[in-house]
Amino acid sequence: MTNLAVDLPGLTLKNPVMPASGCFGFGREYSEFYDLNQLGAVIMKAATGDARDGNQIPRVAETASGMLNAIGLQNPGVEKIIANEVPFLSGYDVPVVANVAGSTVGEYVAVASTFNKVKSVKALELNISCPNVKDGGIQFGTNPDMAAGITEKVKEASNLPVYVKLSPNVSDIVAMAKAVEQAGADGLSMINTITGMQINLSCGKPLLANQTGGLSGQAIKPIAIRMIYEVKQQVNIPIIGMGGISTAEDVLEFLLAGASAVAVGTANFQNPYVCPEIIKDLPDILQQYGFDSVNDAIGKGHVA
Amino acid sequence: MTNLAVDLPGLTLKNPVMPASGCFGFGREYSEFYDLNQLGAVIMKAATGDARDGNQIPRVAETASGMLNAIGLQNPGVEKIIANEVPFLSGYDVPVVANVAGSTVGEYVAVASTFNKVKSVKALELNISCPNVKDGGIQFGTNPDMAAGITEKVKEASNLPVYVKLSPNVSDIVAMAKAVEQAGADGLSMINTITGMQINLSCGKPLLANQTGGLSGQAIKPIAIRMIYEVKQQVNIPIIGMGGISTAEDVLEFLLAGASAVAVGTANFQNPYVCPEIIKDLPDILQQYGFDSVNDAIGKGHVA
Amino acid sequence: MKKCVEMTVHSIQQVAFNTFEMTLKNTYIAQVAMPGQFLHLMAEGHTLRRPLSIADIDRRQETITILFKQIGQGTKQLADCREGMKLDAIGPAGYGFSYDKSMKTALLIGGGVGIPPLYFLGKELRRHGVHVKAVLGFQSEKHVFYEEKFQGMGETYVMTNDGSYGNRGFVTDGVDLSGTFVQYFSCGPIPMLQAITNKLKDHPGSISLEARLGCGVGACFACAIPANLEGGYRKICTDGPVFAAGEVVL
Amino acid sequence: MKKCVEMTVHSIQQVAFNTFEMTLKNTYIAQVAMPGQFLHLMAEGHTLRRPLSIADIDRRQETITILFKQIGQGTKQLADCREGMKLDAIGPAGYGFSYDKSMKTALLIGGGVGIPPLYFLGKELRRHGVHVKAVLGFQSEKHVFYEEKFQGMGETYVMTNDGSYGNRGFVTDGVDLSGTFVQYFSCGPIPMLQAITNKLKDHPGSISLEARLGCGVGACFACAIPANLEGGYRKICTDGPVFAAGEVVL
Ligand SMILES: Cc1cc2nc3c(=O)[nH]c(=O)nc-3n(C[C@H](O)[C@H](O)[C@H](O)COP(=O)(O)OP(=O)(O)OC[C@H]3O[C@@H](n4cnc5c(N)ncnc54)[C@H](O)[C@@H]3O)c2cc1C
Ligand SMILES: Cc1cc2nc3c(=O)[nH]c(=O)nc-3n(C[C@H](O)[C@H](O)[C@H](O)COP(=O)(O)OP(=O)(O)OC[C@H]3O[C@@H](n4cnc5c(N)ncnc54)[C@H](O)[C@@H]3O)c2cc1C
Ligand SMILES: Cc1cc2nc3c(=O)[nH]c(=O)nc-3n(C[C@H](O)[C@H](O)[C@H](O)COP(=O)(O)O)c2cc1C
Ligand SMILES: Cc1cc2nc3c(=O)[nH]c(=O)nc-3n(C[C@H](O)[C@H](O)[C@H](O)COP(=O)(O)O)c2cc1C
Ligand code: FES
Ligand code: FES
Repeated sequence: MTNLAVDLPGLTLKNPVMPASGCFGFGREYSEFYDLNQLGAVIMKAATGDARDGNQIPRVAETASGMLNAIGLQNPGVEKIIANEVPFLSGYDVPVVANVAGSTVGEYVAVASTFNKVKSVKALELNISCPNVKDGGIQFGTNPDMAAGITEKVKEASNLPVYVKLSPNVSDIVAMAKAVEQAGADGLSMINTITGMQINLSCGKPLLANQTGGLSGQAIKPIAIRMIYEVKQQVNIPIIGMGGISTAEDVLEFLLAGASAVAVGTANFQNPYVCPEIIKDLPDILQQYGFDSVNDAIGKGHVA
Repeated sequence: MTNLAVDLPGLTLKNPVMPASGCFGFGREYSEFYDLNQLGAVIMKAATGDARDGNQIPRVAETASGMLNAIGLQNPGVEKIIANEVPFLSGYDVPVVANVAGSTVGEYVAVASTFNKVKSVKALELNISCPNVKDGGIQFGTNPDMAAGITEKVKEASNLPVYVKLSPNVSDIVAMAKAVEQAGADGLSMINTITGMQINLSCGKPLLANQTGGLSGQAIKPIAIRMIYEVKQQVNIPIIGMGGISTAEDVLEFLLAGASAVAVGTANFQNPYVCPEIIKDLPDILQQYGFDSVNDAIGKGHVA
Repeated sequence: MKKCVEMTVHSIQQVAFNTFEMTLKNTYIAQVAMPGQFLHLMAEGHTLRRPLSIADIDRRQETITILFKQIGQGTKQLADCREGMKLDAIGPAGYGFSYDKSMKTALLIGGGVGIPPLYFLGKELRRHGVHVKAVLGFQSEKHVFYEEKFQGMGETYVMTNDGSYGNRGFVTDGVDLSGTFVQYFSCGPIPMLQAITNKLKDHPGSISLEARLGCGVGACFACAIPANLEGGYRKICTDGPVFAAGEVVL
Repeated sequence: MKKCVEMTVHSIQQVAFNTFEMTLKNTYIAQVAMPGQFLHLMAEGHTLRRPLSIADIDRRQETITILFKQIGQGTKQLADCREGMKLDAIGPAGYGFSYDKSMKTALLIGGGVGIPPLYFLGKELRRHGVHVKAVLGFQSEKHVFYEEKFQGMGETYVMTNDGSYGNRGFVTDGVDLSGTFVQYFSCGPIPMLQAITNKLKDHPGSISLEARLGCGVGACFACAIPANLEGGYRKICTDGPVFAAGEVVL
């Protein structure tokens, strides 16, 4: 039998496939389509200290093989997430990853430490790469020193493994990865969306109310693969890979590039069953290309 | 009548549409499909000091709504280009732009100054953003000081207007644009390709012999539009826009974002007639969205 | 369990300028759909699905009717569909119209492609014995569709912006012609809904909103709009698309 | 002027495992194409065109035959085409086989989907009175196609890797069976061409290469490979796909 299990810091995964943050809410909606117990893990929508309203609509636009979003971290705030959302996910036998965001280092630290007491949350994903908010988010994600600083502070405050989610909007992704590795990150999560824009010809102005948005979907897959490949050669912490995954073949490509697990975002919108379908197809695809387990394939795409 | 003409430093264009560097050779091949006199201008394939062999094949891969290339600046060298290629293009009533590349500042300067004597070459496009060569190219394009330095030196050596071609593989595109503007650039050309990778599942290794390649085509259009929009708000030199253009509607989107003219790359491979078709469609599209001329539309997508 | 179902194109025809009527066969949706709900339809090769309101249902034939305007690539692809082709849809999606079945008279106010869900609603209201009147707004004569169908349910006032058909004017003008009613139900572009809710602020009403959707199932927050009274927000895709007039900030 | 033409699918059928034969109607290409040239075919929704060799031409019916293996998305789309559908092609592209029409005997050596261009070549050679022999290599029995057609032109030796049909072995083994000839013509994967050109280094030969193409018209340098003797390079899409054995570095 093909072994799909992977062990990562804090995360004992029965398979390497999890929905990506922000594309799966807090799990309720897709639980109406299928049994979430099939998933490797669930990454929740970003949590901030207080509730956030997010940006004005329109918040999404379609692009060639992709989409732009500018949700703006709308969420009910960390306390309400823990009170109202985590208990639902705790009902499943699936590790929960909390995506942590904020405008200041203090907010990140506060949100992160609030999850210390929550048993079913097994790891944090530190979102220093959201392109859609004015303060915080992407600044932290494009400056290695700031990224390292915030990682250190969150590590001090949290008793959970921390996966730092890297922004692709940088000149040197390896420098970012090394900086947060040295600052104590337990893992990396890459990539977040790439900043983009669409102009609506009918009104002659940017379509999104926020003007810019984050590009996701199949269009960005080659960029994600490249960044993971480069980073894998230079860091020793595991990588959760994402960016345009919609098939089991895509998952294998990410594993070969160096990801130890993967997240699926935009593809959920096309096909609500995409995660369980990928999980079902993965054993055959691994076998077809000569691998007996997920662990076998990780990083095997690297040229000696 | 809709006025398609645009005047840029060195370039008096009857329309704003030109084939992009590297996607049109030196014009001969597509001249077998249509009369090149229809074009606004032609941007030639990169020229280096000596002939270059480029990378091993495979040099291209297909991606979702895009492609990767790692040609590696193969070209016969600047002298041979001037001797054997430019005369052919000089036979047309179309301004020629020379794309200048190199591994050292010295090589850039040498190549640039060699074009001083060539009458039909009306402007230089300074390619400091090629992701597919080991030395030079992209380093110059991701460091504002190096970019400014090379721009200054080339400006000193050349009697032609210089359009600096920016790399999108940067954290801060506006900083790059400002640096080269201050260094004397006459215009900008943006964007070059985004570094990406594809892993070939059949052999389990990167498909391109060069491992990484530059992503082009419709997939990158939202990134190009965003970068041009951001740069337009901060610099005063004109922008030649490119990245995923394949229709007259796309051209209008680039004009609204702030481009004064556009280049079409990858789309030539799908449809060899794409440039003349866009030029034919452009007047109607401009009219449909309320513009009487190309000049009218430039930068009109900006929110007050 | 929510469902993503395969639907079979049963018929397609053009009913007005760039406007198409398509019937789709699917047992499940035909059995459970309510007026105001929509299908979130996949158009092959596109990243986002297209939301289209359910305009009618034939529970015996198990067919669902949608009416749509061809705007961009996705609706063009739908317009090019032929009988027998399969379409993938999430549905029935959203939360539809609620109403008091014992109400005497209902006024339906639709603009352009906001009209389809009102037809399904009108039929259901009639089934419960509610008297139905309709005001339908179109750009011009060539855009008019379904006038006879609404006439068949009750008095119908057609308005065109340019007066090329029916009465010249907006649906707000049409409301003046239509006389008394208990509750109104409206669907159309946001500016129209703003005008209607302003004009009819003393009447109970329900409005159905359009917005660009991401997931269409409530997971991505693409469609969240501020709620009016107690603060917070509503998701158009799952809390709506139908809201009580005044419930959300337009 | 080079041309990008619209071709109409005239027929399509499966001829072996995952292998399809398609005939396309187009006057221009049917009139001018030469053996070794290819069509650079657009598969809707894809960024790059697919190069497929011309396997036969019926100048009277004005049809062109191609034979292709379904590998990825593009060839799957082609395999799903039905009679009457339109395909957009650049062609005839590339530089085909050249040969001495007075030659006595030619040996055709094809592996898998390298076989199609050799059929067109063989027919032309026969038309000029050249005696033709063929060695055809396939993975296994279920991959075999066009054996009878080649038998109709001359002695044909079918090789399969696993011996499930014809002779067990590689095309190089087949060459040993085939006896004498003046010139050879070979098309197949690069390792096969390396083996053949090594084995037959004392014979004049022509080889047709495969590579991932960009433009397909000579403009993008995606397909440039080093030339052997006087240095420089050759573009597979326009200088080739056919080269003299030894002309390029394999
Ligand atoms: C709940 C709901 C019900 C609807 N019912 C109908 C109906 O019955 N008939 C009808 O003709 N139209 C209806 N619409 C509008 C319809 O969804 C859009 O016209 C359609 O999605 C446009 O797709 P396109 O491919 O033509 O446009 P494109 O411009 O190619 O679409 C690009 C993206 O923008 C979205 N988009 C573009 N315009 C709109 C819009 N006006 N509203 C929402 N999304 C948009 C598309 O869904 C897609 O994601 C409804 C919208 C919603 C939210
Ligand atoms: C001059 C020439 C003639 C050819 N003649 C034939 C023929 O007669 N019959 C036949 O079955 N095949 C032939 N091939 C190979 C054929 O082009 C590929 O099998 C086909 O392009 C694969 O497309 P896909 O969509 O199935 O694969 P995908 O993997 O989806 O293609 C992705 C990209 O890679 C390219 N690609 C993938 N494999 C190859 C390959 N082996 N060679 C070149 N490009 C490739 C595709 O064109 C496309 O750009 C020829 C190739 C060349 C260069
Ligand atoms: C609508 C939407 C909302 C998102 N929200 C978040 C978020 O709250 N936190 C976060 O770290 N990433 C967020 N992302 C980024 C995704 O988690 C993921 O990194 C990215 O979309 C690339 O994966 P994909 O191409 O599979 O979607 C969001 C993406 C989308 C499309
Ligand atoms: C095959 C290929 C070769 C290219 N060669 C060059 C080059 O020599 N010099 C250069 O400045 N840009 C080169 N480019 C980049 C294009 O000029 C253009 O900036 C980029 O492809 C984005 O435009 P597009 O999406 O329309 O292709 C090349 C692109 C491709 C696809
Ligand atoms: S569209 Fe995703 S929540 Fe409404
Ligand atoms: S494929 Fe472009 S030069 Fe050959």
